Amino acid sequence: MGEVDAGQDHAEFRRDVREWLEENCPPEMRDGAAGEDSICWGGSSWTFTCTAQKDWLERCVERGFTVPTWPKAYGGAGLNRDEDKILKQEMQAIGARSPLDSFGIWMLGPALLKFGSEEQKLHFLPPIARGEIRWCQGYSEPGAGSDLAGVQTHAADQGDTWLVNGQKIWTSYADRADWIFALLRTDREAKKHLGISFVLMDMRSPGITTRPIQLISGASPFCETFFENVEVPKTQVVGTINRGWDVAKYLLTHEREMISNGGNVMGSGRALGAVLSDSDTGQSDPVLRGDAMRAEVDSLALEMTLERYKDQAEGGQGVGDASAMLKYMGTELNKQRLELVMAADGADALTWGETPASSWLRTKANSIEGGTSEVMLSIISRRILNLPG
Amino acid sequence: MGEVDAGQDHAEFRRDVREWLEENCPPEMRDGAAGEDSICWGGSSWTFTCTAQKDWLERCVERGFTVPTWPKAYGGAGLNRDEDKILKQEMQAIGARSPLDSFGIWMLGPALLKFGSEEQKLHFLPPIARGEIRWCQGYSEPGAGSDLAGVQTHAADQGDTWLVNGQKIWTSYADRADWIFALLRTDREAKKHLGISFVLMDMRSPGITTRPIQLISGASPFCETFFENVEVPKTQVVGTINRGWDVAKYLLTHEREMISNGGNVMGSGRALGAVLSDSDTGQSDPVLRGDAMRAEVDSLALEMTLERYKDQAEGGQGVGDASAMLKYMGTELNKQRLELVMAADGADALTWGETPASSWLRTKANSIEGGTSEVMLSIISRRILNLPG
Amino acid sequence: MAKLIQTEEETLLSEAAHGFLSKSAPVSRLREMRDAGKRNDPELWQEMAAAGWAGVLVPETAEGSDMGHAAAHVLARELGRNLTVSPFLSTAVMAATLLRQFSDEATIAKLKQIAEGAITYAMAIDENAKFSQERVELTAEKRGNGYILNGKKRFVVDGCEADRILVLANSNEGLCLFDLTNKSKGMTQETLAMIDSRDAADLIFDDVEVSGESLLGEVGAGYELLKPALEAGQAALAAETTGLAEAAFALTTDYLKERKQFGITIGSFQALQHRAAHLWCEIELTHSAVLNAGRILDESPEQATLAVSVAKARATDTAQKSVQEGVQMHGGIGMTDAFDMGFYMKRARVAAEWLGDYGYHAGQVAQLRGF
Amino acid sequence: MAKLIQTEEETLLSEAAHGFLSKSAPVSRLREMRDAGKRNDPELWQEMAAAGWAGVLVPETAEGSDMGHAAAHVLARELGRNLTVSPFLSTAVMAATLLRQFSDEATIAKLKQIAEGAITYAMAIDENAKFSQERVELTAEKRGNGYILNGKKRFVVDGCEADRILVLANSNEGLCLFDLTNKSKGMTQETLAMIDSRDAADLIFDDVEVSGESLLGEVGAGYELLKPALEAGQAALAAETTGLAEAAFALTTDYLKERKQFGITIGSFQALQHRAAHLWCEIELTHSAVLNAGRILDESPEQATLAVSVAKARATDTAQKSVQEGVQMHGGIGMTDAFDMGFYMKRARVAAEWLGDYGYHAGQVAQLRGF
Repeated sequence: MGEVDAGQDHAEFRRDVREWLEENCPPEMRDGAAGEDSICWGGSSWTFTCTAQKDWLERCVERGFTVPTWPKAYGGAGLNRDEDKILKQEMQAIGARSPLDSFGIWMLGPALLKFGSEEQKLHFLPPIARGEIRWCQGYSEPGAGSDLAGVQTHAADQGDTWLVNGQKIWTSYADRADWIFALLRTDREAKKHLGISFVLMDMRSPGITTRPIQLISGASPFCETFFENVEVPKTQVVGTINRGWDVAKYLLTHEREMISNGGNVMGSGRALGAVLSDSDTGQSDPVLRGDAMRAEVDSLALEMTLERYKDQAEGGQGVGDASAMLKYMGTELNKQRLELVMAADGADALTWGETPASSWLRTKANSIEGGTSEVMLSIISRRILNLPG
Repeated sequence: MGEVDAGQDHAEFRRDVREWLEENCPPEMRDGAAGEDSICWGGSSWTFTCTAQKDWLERCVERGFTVPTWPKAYGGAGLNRDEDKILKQEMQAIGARSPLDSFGIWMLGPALLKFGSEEQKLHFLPPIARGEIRWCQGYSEPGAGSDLAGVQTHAADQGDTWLVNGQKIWTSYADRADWIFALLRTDREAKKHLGISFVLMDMRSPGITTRPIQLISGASPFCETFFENVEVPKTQVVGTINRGWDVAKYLLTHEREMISNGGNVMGSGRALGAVLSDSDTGQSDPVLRGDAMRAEVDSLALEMTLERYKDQAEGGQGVGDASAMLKYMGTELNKQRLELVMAADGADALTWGETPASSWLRTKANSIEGGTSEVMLSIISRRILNLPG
Repeated sequence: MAKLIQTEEETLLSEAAHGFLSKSAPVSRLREMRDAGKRNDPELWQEMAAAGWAGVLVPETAEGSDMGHAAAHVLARELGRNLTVSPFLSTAVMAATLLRQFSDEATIAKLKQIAEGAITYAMAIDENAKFSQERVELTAEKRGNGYILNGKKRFVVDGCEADRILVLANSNEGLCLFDLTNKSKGMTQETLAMIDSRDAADLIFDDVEVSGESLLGEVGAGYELLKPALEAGQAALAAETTGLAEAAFALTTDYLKERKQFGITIGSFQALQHRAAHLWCEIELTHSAVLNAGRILDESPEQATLAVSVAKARATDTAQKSVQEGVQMHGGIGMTDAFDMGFYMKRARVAAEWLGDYGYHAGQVAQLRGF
Repeated sequence: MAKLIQTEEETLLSEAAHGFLSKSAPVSRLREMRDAGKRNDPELWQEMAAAGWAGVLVPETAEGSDMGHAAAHVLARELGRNLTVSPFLSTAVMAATLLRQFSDEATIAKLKQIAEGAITYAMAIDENAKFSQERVELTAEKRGNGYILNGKKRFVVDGCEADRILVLANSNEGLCLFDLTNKSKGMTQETLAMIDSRDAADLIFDDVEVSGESLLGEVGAGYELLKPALEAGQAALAAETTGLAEAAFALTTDYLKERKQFGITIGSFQALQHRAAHLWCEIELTHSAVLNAGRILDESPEQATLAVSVAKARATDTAQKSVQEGVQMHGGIGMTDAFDMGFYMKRARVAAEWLGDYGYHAGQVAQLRGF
């Protein structure tokens, strides 16, 4: 689906991009790899896996291609959506890896672009675009689960600074991040959703420590992060003090779309069709085959829906609460797909190593992180269907 | 499953039964028919479809074989469960039809045996066993749905009699029944579950009228039944006045088991395997075939569960709330099976007449009548799993 | 590709269709027709033709409105919502798509008649209980300038009332398509008592003599000619079925908001909420698949097979889920003939089978996706 | 048939096993073993042997407790609940069922050793990624009085630690079963890093010379000999998997009762209640299927195929549903290695594949039911 014909107007742009990629994308970066191991996360402690990875990042930074749709002033290339699509198509055509992935690009960037002050944008966005500062996200707290508004980590008012105490959980890559964006309780008297602020903190600040969490799928990017009397300047609040919930809500919607997208990317790492064709019984077992046919139909319909929502967004119609649907359907479907891959691979899939086992287990978290499937369904029920209660 | 070996002790009984059946079951009644059309419902307005049906009923009545496990004093044969099984096996072996089916046998009989006075038993049970009096059930009321305890049909105390006013819905075969057993509100002050009585009424009583309900599956056995100033003697209350809920609860459990059983009987009228083998694409379409395999596995497991529960019941361990499971799984599974039959038969199934279409639509009511699937799940959640709320 | 959102024209068309159908041909009209034993509504079809619907896929050279497949889907969706009885799919979508592959005068004249609402068509393809355009045993034997047809066609939608029939037949030299009057000598229509109360028939061909002119295109080209028409029909049926799913779902959510049980609005029960929310997600995905099929049929119809099969498979499944949840959540009332849900359920069942069921289309998808 | 309820002996056995395992070999023991890189626990097996478990299917003539299949299932279920690591299925169920078909002195001696816990066995059957006892390419070539084995066996559970291996091989004259020491010259064990942290290996046979005595029964009788052992193993694995499903479900319902979210006990959310209730129903059906398989294996083992396949299919499916709902309902904590649910999920996956997955057994059922 979705071969986009961006029309004659963009023919020149496409030619330029193609030429630039031909000249600048190193052969090693054209292997189409998309797994955890091949990602360039950037940040001050980043070690490039090879010179080509470093070259590729630097050349993209120069053109603004790490964040193609961001304004040039903040390190982007200022592309519109059609141009962005063309760039992605051309990269895909030669199997080019993404030059840089980060929570800064996915999450904080959009939040700063929408809620940050001009000063904050100029200060924080370019280092993200250049892959110099790696960010992690501090939302969840132990025992709070989906109830993000129940934030307990406290920021006490000290005049120009906050004094932060508490604990976050599920902070991805906190042990390798330079900075963290977090939700902190800045007013204990206010009602639940009020009294929360969206705060940026340097992970080297005295009083911040991290501890990795091991998952059922093995080592994980997740950590627990502890704050003990951490001093934070008030200039590092994004948006209005005590209105951090607005920023968080915006980012949640954004995250849901990302996860549902990511879900697909993961699944398509090895297409269901290929898995079944290779499988011992993928052809002969009607249960497996029938389920795979269903999953394939559904995946295609989900892809079309993502495309539709993008078209809507471009037409100025926000996706809004429907992002809950993308999150829910995307992650549930991805779980199903990996179950089918495991079944198709049979005994081959039952060991650690070069097998789908880790991915399979990892998908189980997709429908929990960023808001559980149950929370998504409740959002749809109340906000879209207007059912009572 | 379930070929029962009742042991040496019963060899003689089995021989007797076999001989008796050989001599007494007319050839026309050995066609294995089990559909709506071949049932003998009995009652004062019953017209036998043929002499053989009449003969078969009369001979069974003589031996107590219309209600084999009821005591002889009430028209039964006083068989124990092993003997009853043997009788059923031997009848099945020659494809013998059931001599008599009725709500009196299935529902009122068990209630009277448990809650009725000796006088009531002697008065009401034998005519049921002989197929002379046909009963219908008056539980549901318009707009009340699953909320049986919300009974509004009122029985006003007039000393020796009640004066009944109100309306019942979903009364099966009310238009052909001689008597009705119904839940009536006998105390409007009492709390919901209290203040209800279980009352028997002659359908010829002045003030009772009925109107058939057409279902999406076509003509239906269901009626609306109206009560306008109907006088009922108080001797026709079963159990304690205002404690009719106990009787109703007992019968609900009983009904659930029956429906889950009936569900299977319906489905096995034409085995899924046979349907698929005959089907155009039953062999080649993995979706249909895979789903049918699942349904078959589940049906067998449900049959085993029915067997297990019967064994438990015989061991003195009541099925209790687990009947909600039988009702839920049996009816949901039956709906699935009929969906598969419809798909397997393709265009052949899309017309009225000798097709599975009516049965398919009729199964949709199975998971509503006698307590919806949702009510069953809530019963399991609260009473078996002890989940809060 | 054009965007997967309705254009302004499409929105206007949708609103117009909604206004017209909810007044002139809502579900209550189907009920009336069923109770009266009627299977078609020629006056209604005249009104639709006057609005340009009958000519939605007829070229302007034949005086059609030629609005395209996506527009046809907008209309089909509204027809589905209202369970409106009409020969729209057989005539305006399938026959028109098939015939517009020719530009001879005779065909142009027929297309013009289609656009005017002057003639209706039925497609005679199936011969077995399950859809398959491959197993054709109805024979076309060359005799003189013409052919003799013998055999039987099953489940011909609109087969009683249509003026003309497009018949897929097997000749010595491959599959052929014939365009016949439904009154040809030797043809018998066996009316089917359809559960959706619509027109369908088995057609029996007993030495039916047809002229050479009734053969469409070349001998042996039957399937190539049929393919675009079939895919157009499958996609439009998917659109209709999606509309049906949406309407049944709307009935259900309305009921959830108003109905009380044990003193509480049942829509506040979380188990029902989550099931309703899930169903909404299913409908949303299906709607995308239909939009996508419409765009591809309009822009690159020769590449539409995958998109069409995804749409038909999804719509079939979603509609069935919607009516099943609809009956269950309504409880007893959902089972009564007096309530509309049963009409939706029965139409969903027929629409599921017509032009290929879920398994057929999921199989197409699997094949095109390499497994 | 005996009743589908536990006898008093079975209840006592179940209670004893529960008491013993929850103390000596609960899930925390598996965690310890995994963290220490250990794959078997010989001391535990000695204790089980002393309790008569190793000899549960060894005839009394070979000093076994010979309690039968239903009793073996009682034990397997408790092993499943606790995820206890032991060679129970390979040795006490499958090898014992296979060997007890012979009454020669040498076999009796082996059975006696099994009952004593002195030797353990592994079954080397699979050669492909999916279970199939039909595709056997490992060759047994007659040489002198004995045979030469060449080929590879995959996914041999207990293949590293077992003392002896029962190998299914293909000779010129049909399938054969050999009983070998696991230290035979020419055999290599490739340890598999299993996700369930248990012992399994690929076994490579490179000109392995075996004596004529190691052949069990007649040449060509391999499959007939294997069948009862396989079915015994499949049923016992179904029992184990049912125990696993029950334990994971118990963890989940406990959590539902204690965990609060948005200030409310999550077990009071109706959507979760209904899902939990449904899962309970699934477990209940599966439990019946396992009970039924046990009774039939004890009473008429030659007719057990259908009952065994229903049990294995149901247990596979139910366990997967139980662990999937388990992780989801626990939320983040369910995903952490520090919590036990992951151990259940991984074992459920391995148990799903071992001795035939859902599709394999559902296929058996379909075949036996005539479609």
